[in-house]
Amino acid sequence: MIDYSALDTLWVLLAAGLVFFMQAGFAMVEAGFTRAKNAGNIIMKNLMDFTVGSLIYWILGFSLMFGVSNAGLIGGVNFLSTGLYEHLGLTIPKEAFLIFQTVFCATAATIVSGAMAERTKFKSYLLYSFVISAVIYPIAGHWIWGGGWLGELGFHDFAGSTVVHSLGGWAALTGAWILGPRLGKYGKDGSIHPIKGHNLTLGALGVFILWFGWFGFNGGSTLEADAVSMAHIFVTTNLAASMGAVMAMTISWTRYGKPDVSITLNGALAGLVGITAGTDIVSPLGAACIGAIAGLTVVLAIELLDQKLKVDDPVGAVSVHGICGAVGTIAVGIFATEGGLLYGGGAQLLLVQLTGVAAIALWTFATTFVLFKAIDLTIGLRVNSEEEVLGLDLKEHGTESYADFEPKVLLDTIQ
Amino acid sequence: MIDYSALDTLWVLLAAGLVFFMQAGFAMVEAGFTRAKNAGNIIMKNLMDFTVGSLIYWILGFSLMFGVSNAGLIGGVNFLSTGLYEHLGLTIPKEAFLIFQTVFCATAATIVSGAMAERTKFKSYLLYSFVISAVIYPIAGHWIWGGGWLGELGFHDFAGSTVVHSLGGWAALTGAWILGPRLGKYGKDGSIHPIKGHNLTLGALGVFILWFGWFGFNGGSTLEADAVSMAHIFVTTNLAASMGAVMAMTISWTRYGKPDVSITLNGALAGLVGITAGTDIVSPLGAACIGAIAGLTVVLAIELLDQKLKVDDPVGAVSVHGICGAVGTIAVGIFATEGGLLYGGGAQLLLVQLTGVAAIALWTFATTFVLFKAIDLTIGLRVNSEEEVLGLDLKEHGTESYADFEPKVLLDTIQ
Amino acid sequence: MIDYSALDTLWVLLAAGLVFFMQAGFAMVEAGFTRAKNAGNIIMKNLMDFTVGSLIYWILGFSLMFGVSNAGLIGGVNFLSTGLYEHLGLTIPKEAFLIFQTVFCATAATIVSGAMAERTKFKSYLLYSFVISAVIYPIAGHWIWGGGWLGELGFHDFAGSTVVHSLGGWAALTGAWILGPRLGKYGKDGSIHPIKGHNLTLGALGVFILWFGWFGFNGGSTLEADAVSMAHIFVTTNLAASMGAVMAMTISWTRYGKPDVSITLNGALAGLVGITAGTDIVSPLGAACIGAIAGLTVVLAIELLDQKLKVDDPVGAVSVHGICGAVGTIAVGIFATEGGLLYGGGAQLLLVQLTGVAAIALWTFATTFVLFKAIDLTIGLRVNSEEEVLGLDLKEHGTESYADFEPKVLLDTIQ
Amino acid sequence: MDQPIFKVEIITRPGKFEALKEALNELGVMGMTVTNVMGCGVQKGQPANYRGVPYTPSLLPKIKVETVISEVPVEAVIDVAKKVLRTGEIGDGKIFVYPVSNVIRIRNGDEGVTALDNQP
Amino acid sequence: MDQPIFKVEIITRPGKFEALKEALNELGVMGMTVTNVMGCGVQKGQPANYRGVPYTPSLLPKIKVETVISEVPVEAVIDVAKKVLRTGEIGDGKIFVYPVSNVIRIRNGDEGVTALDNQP
Amino acid sequence: MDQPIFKVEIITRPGKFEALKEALNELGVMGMTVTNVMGCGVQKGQPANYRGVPYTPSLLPKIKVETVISEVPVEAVIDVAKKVLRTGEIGDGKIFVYPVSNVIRIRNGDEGVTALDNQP
Ligand SMILES: Nc1ncnc2c1ncn2[C@@H]1O[C@H](COP(=O)(O)OP(=O)(O)O)[C@@H](O)[C@H]1O
Ligand SMILES: Nc1ncnc2c1ncn2[C@@H]1O[C@H](COP(=O)(O)OP(=O)(O)O)[C@@H](O)[C@H]1O
Ligand SMILES: Nc1ncnc2c1ncn2[C@@H]1O[C@H](COP(=O)(O)OP(=O)(O)O)[C@@H](O)[C@H]1O
Repeated sequence: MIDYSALDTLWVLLAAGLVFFMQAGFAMVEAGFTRAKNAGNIIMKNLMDFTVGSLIYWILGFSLMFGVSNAGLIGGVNFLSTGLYEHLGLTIPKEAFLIFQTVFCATAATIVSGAMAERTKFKSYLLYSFVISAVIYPIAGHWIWGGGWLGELGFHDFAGSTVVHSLGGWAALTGAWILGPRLGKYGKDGSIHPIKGHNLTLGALGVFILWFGWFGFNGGSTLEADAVSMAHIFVTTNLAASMGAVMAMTISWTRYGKPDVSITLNGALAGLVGITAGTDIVSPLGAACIGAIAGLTVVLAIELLDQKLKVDDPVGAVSVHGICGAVGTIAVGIFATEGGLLYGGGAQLLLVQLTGVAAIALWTFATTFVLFKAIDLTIGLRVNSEEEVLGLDLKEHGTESYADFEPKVLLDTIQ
Repeated sequence: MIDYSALDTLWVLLAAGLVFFMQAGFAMVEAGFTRAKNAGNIIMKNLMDFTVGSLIYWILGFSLMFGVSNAGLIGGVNFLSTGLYEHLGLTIPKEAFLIFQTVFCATAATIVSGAMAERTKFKSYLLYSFVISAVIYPIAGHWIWGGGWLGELGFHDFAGSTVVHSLGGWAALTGAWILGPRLGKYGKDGSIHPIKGHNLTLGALGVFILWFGWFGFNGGSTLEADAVSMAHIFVTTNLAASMGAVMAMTISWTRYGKPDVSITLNGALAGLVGITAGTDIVSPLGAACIGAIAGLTVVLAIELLDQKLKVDDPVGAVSVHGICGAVGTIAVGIFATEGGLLYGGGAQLLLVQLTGVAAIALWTFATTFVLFKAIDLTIGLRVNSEEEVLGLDLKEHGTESYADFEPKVLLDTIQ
Repeated sequence: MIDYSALDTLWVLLAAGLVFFMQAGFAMVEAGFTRAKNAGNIIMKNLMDFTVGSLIYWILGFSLMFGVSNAGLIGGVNFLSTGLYEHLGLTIPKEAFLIFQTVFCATAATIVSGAMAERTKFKSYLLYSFVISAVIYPIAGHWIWGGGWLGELGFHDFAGSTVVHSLGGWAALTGAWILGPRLGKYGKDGSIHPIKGHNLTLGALGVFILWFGWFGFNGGSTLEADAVSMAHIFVTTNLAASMGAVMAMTISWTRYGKPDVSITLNGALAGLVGITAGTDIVSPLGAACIGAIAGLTVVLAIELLDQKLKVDDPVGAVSVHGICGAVGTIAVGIFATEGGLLYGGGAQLLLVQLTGVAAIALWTFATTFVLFKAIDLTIGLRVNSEEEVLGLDLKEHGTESYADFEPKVLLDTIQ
Repeated sequence: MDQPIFKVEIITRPGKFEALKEALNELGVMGMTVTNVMGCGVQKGQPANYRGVPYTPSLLPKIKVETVISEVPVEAVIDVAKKVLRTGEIGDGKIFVYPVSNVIRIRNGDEGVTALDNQP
Repeated sequence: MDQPIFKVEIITRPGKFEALKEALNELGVMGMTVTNVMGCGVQKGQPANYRGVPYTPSLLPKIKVETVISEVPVEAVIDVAKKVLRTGEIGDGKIFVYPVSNVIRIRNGDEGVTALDNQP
Repeated sequence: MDQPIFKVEIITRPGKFEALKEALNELGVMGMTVTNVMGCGVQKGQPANYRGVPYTPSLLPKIKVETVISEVPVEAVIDVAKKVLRTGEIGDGKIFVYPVSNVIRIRNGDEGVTALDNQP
């Protein structure tokens, strides 16, 4: 116990605090990009997936992820995280590692709420959230970070483009697809009716909070206060996010005639998600390239999902986290200064990266498909149409989020 | 001077920054849970109790709290905090300790504004705020943390469940009770008319900010960057808050038929307040239990106050800070792994904890009763009914907080 | 590389994170203090000046500021910040220094957006933002912090009252003056029609965020985790801000009959801007005095600009950053405990401070005048009146920020 | 449709609606529609101050309560409104009475006076 | 101005406007004005709960659609509205018909029935 | 109540109210009530774009200014409104004139034309 580095511990704990704060960012982005009549429900979902997730990850998930590996597939069960976990060889106390991993788990879980917003039963969301934090995320996490087979293969996902963001994004895709679109989103004639977010300033605040927290998300994943690598991570994280925003703005300007605010905000997040896998091993220039790719990808992905596939994802979670997480992870195989294609490393790393992305996608689609279908067939996944029209705040929670303001009733409840 | 630990200092300062940021959390929670027509006033009260408190605590309060003790009752006066304070035996510079204590003092002071919201004269609030930061809090603080009699007794209040939160909560109770309820809250026939908060998303953001800041509040109270204890505190703080939210949600769901958003948010805060006293010396499981107790307590306390005692506390400050602060402090006597009842430590610690809670409650009720009564009899504590109906923003500050939005006039001004 | 201090690096990086977060503060203050119909545009401007600035500062600006000095006037060009920069003699990695300087640059750039709010073409703002981050700020920064002539002279601007805030403020003044007032602000008969901000709670949140971030802004400028100086800076920063708010409240109360919320918020910021230059070398009492001076100055400056000079600065950026930045820098010559007039240091330092303030003012007025005029004559600086009346959100970005709320149409679009 | 139908439109201070509604309910008037409006008349806005700049708002917030009646006499409604809303101060508001040509209940197609009968 | 002009005022559930508008457009009614209102009638608010305290809202959100017509017969508009808006449940709302004395188009000064013609 | 009373209802672009009010005040019309409304008519919403999806809003924000008059002739009000509000562009709006049966001032019980006299 005497050997822990106080400095490393302090950094990991501060980073955990920053990642915790990202929950506020998610809540604000998701609330801001959806309708006022469901804002309380979004808040509640974000709050509860964090709290339920914190508890169940402590009780069970942590051990499945970091317990001694069984054949590289799953960690050994140990309730209440009471084991010693000496095999991890940490320089920080186990509890510091636990809290840091807890907030990561909660991040993966919370991504889904935005994509399934405005029509999911609260009860069912709670159940989903319990299962993903207890089992689905920890097992995938074990594969990559817990001593599992993907980590062994050399898969590089430094702070979780794949294990956190893609996993969350694919779960979001499965959920949004099984749920179906919000009432009124797609006309019978194939027309698309946009449903606007109710609070762009709040959404933007959420993006700034997420970006702020991301310095902890990426930086803390060093698990030690190493001067050079921390500094490098801050720089690459910031450049990729900046480039993501610039790119998304440019593309939206070109394609839709005006620089779109919410898409540009998505672009910054896309850059952040994209750089997360390789933030430690790509150069600043590589980071800017990855940011640009993510910023471009996110706009096209949103279009594809919303307009072609007609999967209704109100906040763009699938595109930002799922698709850009995958793209960013793959990009490591190209831009890694050691082993990357562009740096003469050949296709070896790239193939491993592709394998990891595919494996996690498969795992997530399979497990969440079963999960959501099971929920749908038992307690039901979706509220009824009266509840949806009047809003989840009123029907699911008996509240209204903005009691003193006159709503634009006309627009608010068009079916 | 050469001996200060830069690492310890950095941690305490960062923690002070986090606790400062809790002011934003309080402002958002309190503004969000009250009406739009008083939002500017709430902001102003939060801003001014921090600024006035910062100044007077520096000028006087710090010395009353940490000056050389006079019989364990009060510290020796020393203006502008210019003394050496070597008797404290700090490993960090005095100024680091001063700023950390300043933000704690401001936390105690600001709790009151929520309970007295929407009807208190601004001038009178300023006066209250001055006195609590100059005298009432520092003296109580001296008893516990400044070398006073409660500390000597072995009273354990690690980061201030009692000295900060309960004290703030009891002052809030005295204030709200002397002020009387908001116009229209209670009908002549005993009926209760709910007065809804105007901005639930902002309120939720405030809760997330508070939780984020609480890692500094509890963690920084170590006053040193000790790896093991910092990590332990992060874990227990997070588990108690999570459990508080889960419990409050469950109870509200059971009692009122739906999972209530604002009560669940209160539950998270209740868990945080509850764990503050024992965060360093209860186990993670103990923390979860304390969180659960706080989450249950807060719902019942809100009901009791609002529906039985008819004390109108718009944001639930008395229940969250006063009652859950007391409950959490007492729980230390039960759950402390050394000395707690459940760990075979007997009733000794429990009795000391009860004594401390009672002493601070008495002190606070007595002093704030005199204070608020004196204000009431001189400059008056409450605005007149026209001011209350039209809103404090308009009448006290000549402003409106949301000039571009159409208010729901009907609901806004029902008496 | 082996010699970097991990602790120093951690502190500088955390401080950079805090300063980054100030962008959220600026965005919220500026959005909150202007009209709902332009909120998305403000967000977009804040986001893009940060992202564009981050990129161009990395590509070019950093080298102009910190490259080997050419005659004390400008640093040697070096693209993509790839040089070694060993002449800086840093104890932290270059990349840590780069990210810290990047967020400072972005702060200077973003100040302008508030003053030019609600009427500037987005495209033109982007262009301005590019140039200030690429050239104007880096060169001024070189003079003071990069080994340039002002630094050599002994000019003391610890964390940038002048180089960041005044520079931003003077650019804001030039911009607001060339642009002209918002439609309807000043009647033909010389009357003044106030145009209210749309979201005071958001504005207040922004101020709290800025204050929180300022601990990093001032504290991190030590560039090392020195216990005594960090602690001292936290204390002086906090006292000046507190005093600024108290003073501005008092003055507004006296002059306008009621304690004005938005002016008091400006007062806190004025205190922060004012103390930034001397935070390390004035005593706590000196800091309180500087805060008081700034709090008084800001109210009078806002009046002067708005009512006498009729320069329309919706958020008070010129007064807060420009004027209080200058005043705070000059105050160093008076209050510095070593070299200050009041401490028997004579007028020497004071004269140097005056020189520095004047030099930066001249530089900024000259360069931004040319810049804004050039933009005006080519792509145009101001939107047309239809765009201004309907709002930049709609016309520049094709969005509305609060789609679910009924606007007060009447007030919103009065010309 | 032999009985004439009228719309009584009451423009008054916000915050008075609950009292008015109760009084009208007692009279048997159960249906009404309320709108937020801004008005100017004899009453003027009070001079105020924004960031140091004095100004006087030209419109004041009011509520407009509309009720269409037939069996209850217009005078009775007016009397009740006057009783409940009068403070004697400027700004109490005005009542306008309009002729109505017809009333239809959408739910069941009732027309005329029957459509105003509020028994479900 | 030989042809009588009427205002048809439809008070109904929010969320029904798009359907109503389309149906009226088909009938040739192109101009209409919509307002958010709060109403009470047969339909009562549903009991709810705020922080544990039960209460019943006394007003419900509704929309008011006003259309001034002359050539299109009032009955046709009423029939269409009944068809589109009727659910048979309490709260479907009411239609009020008022006489109109005159109509003017500001843009070109057209008066009376011509002013209602919506060809630009 | 020998003199007929009319309500003139002006639906026009937001942002025009101040000018209209001043012009009406000059004419001696002091009382008016303003409401936010959404309207459709000849003018259509402009095609826009939300997150890449094109759409056209079907309603446009307008203001409704109502003034009840008697001594001031309806024509004078109409003329003033036309003068102040006409841009010649589609969307200038419409004026509707309605008969009013009675007016009551709540403050003192004045009825009919006297109730419209805005001397306190
Ligand atoms: N001639 C009018 N036409 C339309 N609305 C009016 C008229 N006169 C008054 N009002 C409305 O009635 C409200 C109250 O009228 P006001 O004259 O101020 O009060 P009082 O009648 O009590 O003196 C006004 O704010 C306005 O909304
Ligand atoms: N007499 C009336 N005068 C004015 N508005 C009325 C009247 N009766 C009903 N309304 C309006 O019509 C709405 C629907 O009426 P309601 O009686 O609840 O439904 P229904 O007619 O379908 O039973 C009410 O909320 C109210 O706004
Ligand atoms: N027949 C009508 N009934 C009710 N309101 C109408 C009618 N025609 C127009 N309006 C209102 O007047 C507004 C302006 O009318 P519009 O026809 O667009 O302009 P213009 O008359 O200048 O061509 C519409 O948005 C609508 O609110």
